[in-house]
Amino acid sequence: MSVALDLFSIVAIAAGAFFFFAGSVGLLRFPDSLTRLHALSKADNLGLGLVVLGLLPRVASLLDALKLVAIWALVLLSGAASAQLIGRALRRRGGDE
Amino acid sequence: MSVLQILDVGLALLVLAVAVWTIAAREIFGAVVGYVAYGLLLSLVWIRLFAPDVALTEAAIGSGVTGVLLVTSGARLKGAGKASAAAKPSLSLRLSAAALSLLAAAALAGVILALPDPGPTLAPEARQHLAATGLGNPVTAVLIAWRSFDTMLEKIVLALAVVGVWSVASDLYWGGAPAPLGRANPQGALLLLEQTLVPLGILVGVHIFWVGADAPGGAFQAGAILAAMWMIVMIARVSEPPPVNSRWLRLALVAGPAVFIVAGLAGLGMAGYFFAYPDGFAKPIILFIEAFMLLTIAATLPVLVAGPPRRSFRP
Amino acid sequence: MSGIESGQTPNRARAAGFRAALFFAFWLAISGWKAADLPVGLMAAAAATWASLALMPPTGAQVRPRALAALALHFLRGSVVAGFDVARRALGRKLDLNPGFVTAPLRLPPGAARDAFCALASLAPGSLPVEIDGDTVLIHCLDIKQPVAKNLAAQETLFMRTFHDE
Amino acid sequence: MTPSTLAGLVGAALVGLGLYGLIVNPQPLRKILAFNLIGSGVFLVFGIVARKGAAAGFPFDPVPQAMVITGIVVAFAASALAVALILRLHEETGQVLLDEENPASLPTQEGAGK
Amino acid sequence: MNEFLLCAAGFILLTVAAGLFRVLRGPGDADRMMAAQLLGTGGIAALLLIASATPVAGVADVALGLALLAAFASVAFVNSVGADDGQAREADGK
Repeated sequence: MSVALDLFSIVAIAAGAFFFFAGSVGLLRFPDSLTRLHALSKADNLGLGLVVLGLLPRVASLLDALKLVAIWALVLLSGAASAQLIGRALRRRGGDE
Repeated sequence: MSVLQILDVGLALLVLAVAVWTIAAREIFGAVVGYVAYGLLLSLVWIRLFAPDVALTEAAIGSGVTGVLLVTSGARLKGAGKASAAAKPSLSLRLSAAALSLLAAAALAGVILALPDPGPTLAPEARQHLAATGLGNPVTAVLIAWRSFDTMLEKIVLALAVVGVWSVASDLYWGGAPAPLGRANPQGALLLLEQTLVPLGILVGVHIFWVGADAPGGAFQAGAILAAMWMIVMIARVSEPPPVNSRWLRLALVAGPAVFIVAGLAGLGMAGYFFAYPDGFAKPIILFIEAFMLLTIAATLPVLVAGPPRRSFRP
Repeated sequence: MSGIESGQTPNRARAAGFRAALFFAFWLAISGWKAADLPVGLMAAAAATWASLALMPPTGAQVRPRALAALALHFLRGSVVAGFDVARRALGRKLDLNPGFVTAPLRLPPGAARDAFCALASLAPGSLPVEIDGDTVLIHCLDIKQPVAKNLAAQETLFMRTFHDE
Repeated sequence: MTPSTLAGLVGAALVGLGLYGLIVNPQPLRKILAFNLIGSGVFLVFGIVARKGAAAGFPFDPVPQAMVITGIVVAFAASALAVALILRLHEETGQVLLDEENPASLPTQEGAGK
Repeated sequence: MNEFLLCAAGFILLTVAAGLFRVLRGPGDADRMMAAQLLGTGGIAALLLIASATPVAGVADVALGLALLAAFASVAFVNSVGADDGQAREADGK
C-alpha cells in the first residue's frame, strides 16, 4: 500500500515539476508577452496542483491535507486574477513587444 | 555531498545571482522586480535556517509590502531614472567601492568562519522564560515577554516613521488624505481578488496571529498580512487612504505602543519591575498586548505605503 | 450572484449565514478543530463575513450543488488540458502558435458573477480574457483556429446553470 | 559546510554587494534597494548566529531570530520614509539624483502647490 | 523518498530560476513581473516539498502567507503602470 502511495507521489510530483519546466520554457521561448502570459498562468498553476496532489498521501493528518489544498486554491485564484490584470495592462499598452 | 547540500548551494547561488541583478540592473523597475524575487528566495533560505517565523516575516514584509512600496514608487520615478542613467560614477570610484565592499564582505566572512560551534547562546534562558509565560513559541516569548523593551521601542520607531512620512507633506495638504493607492475604474479581476481574497486573508491573518503563541507566527506576520489585505482594498478603490487627522487612524497607530507601555507600567506597580507579568496571567496579558500590536502594524504599514497627504482636508 | 440587489433582510441574513459557514470551514481547514481555538475561529469567521458583506453585497443568487460539482470538474479538466496544451506548444521542436484576439459576447450582467466567470475562463485551454468592453469580452488565444468563442459560450451556460437567481 | 555557514557566507556577500551598490548607484531608489540588501545580509548573519546557538532543545537561539523580525519591520519603516523623501524631492525638483554638480533647487512656496 | 522530494524541489527552483532570465531580458516590465510571479508559484511548490522532507514546523503557514500574497506585487505593478497622477509620464523608447 505504502509503495503504491509512494509511487503515486512520485508520479504526481514529477508531473508537477514537468509543468513548471514547461511553463519556464514557454516563458523563455514564446514570442510575445501575451502568449508568455498563457504559459505562465496555465502551466505553473497545474504544476503546483500536481505537487500538492503528490504530497497529499504524505501528510500527517487530514488537517494538513486541507491546508495544502487551501494553499493551492489561493494560488489558483491569485494566478487567474493576476493573469487577467497583466493581460489587460499589456493590451492597453499595445504591449506585444 | 547529499541532495540537501546541493540544494542549499543552489539556493545560495540563486540568491546571490538575483542580488547581483538587483544592484546591476540598468533600469529601476528591473531592479525592483529583482528585489521582489530576492525576498521570496530569502524566505526559502530562512526555512533552511530553521526560522519559519522569520521566513513568514520576510515573505510578508520583506518581499510583499516592501515590494509594493518599491513597485509603486519605482513606476513614479521611472522617467527620472532613465534620464539619470547617463550619470555613471567614475571608474576609480567604482574600483575603490568594489575594493571596500570586498574587504567588508571578506572580513564578515572571516568572522562567520571563525564562529565557535556551538556558539554562545541565550536559548537556555529563553527556555526558562518560555516556561514562565506559558507560551509555546520561543520567538514570540522573546519578543513580548523577555525582550519586550526592544519590541516596544520598535513599535515607537514605526510611529516615528509615520510622523516622518507625514511631515514630508506640503503645508497645503496637512490634515488631508494621501493620494489614492489605486486608479479609477478598477477592472473586474481586481474586484474579484478584493472580494474573495480579502475575507480569506482576514482568516489567515487571525490564524497566524493566534497560532503565534505556540507555533511559528505572531502579531508581526499577521499584521503584515492584514495590512496587505487593506492595501488590496485600497488599490481596488473600495476604500481610500484615511486622512491623516482621522482620530480612529491615529488611535490605531498608537494603540500597540500605548497598551505596551501601560502593561509595562502595570508590571512595575504590581510586581516591582517594568514589564513584570504576574504569574499565571502572562499568557492572556501577552495575547492582549499582541492583539493591539496586530492592529497597529496592520494600520501602520499601509499608511507608510500610502505616503504623505496629497489632498487638502476639505475637498 | 447576478441581477439587481434585492436588499431584503432575510435574504441578507441567509447570505451572511452561508458565507459565515464557508469562512468557518476555511478556518477549520487552516487552523484545526481544537476546542480552545473555536471561539477565535468564530470571531475570525465573523470578521471575514463582515468584510465579505461589505465588499460584495449579497444578491440573492442560489447555488445548485450538483451543477457546481459539474462546473468544478469541467474547469479542473480544462485546467489540465490547458497545461498540456501549453507544454506541447512550448516544448515542440517548432513553436506551434497562432496567437490572436477573439471577441465573444457575454450574457452574464456586469458584476461579481461575471468577474468570477472570466477568472475561470482564464484557466481554460488556450484562452485568456484580457478586456471586457460593454457586453463583449476580448480574448487572447494561443491558437485562433480553435473554437474559443463557442467553448466560452458553453462554459457560460454551465456557469449560469450553477448560479441562478431565485 | 553546514547550511547555516553557507547562509552566513551568503549574508557576508550580500553585505558586500549592497555596500557596493550603495556607493556606486546614483539613484536614491537604487540606494534604498542596496541598503535593504545590506540589511538582509546582516539578518542572515544573525540567522547563522541563531542556528549555532541551538541549545536547550531548540533547534535555534530564539533571541537573534526575534531581533531579525523586529529588524525587518524597522527596515521597512526606514525604506518607506526614504521613499517619501525621494518622491517629495522628485515632486519639487523634477529630478532624483543625489549629485553635487546638480544641486536640487530649494523648494519654493509656489512649487509646493504642484 | 526524501531525496526524491528534494530533487524535485531543486529541479523546480532551477526551472523557475531559468524563467528569471525574463527578468534580465525583459523586454517589457510585464515580462519581468511574470517571471517574478512564476518564481512565487515555484517557490511555494519548492517550499512545500522541502517542508515534507525536512523537520521544520510551521512551513505550511509560511506557504499559506506566500500564496495569499502571490498576486500582491502583480496587482501593484498593474496598478502603477502609466500611473495617471500626473507624475509618471515616461518616455519609453521601446
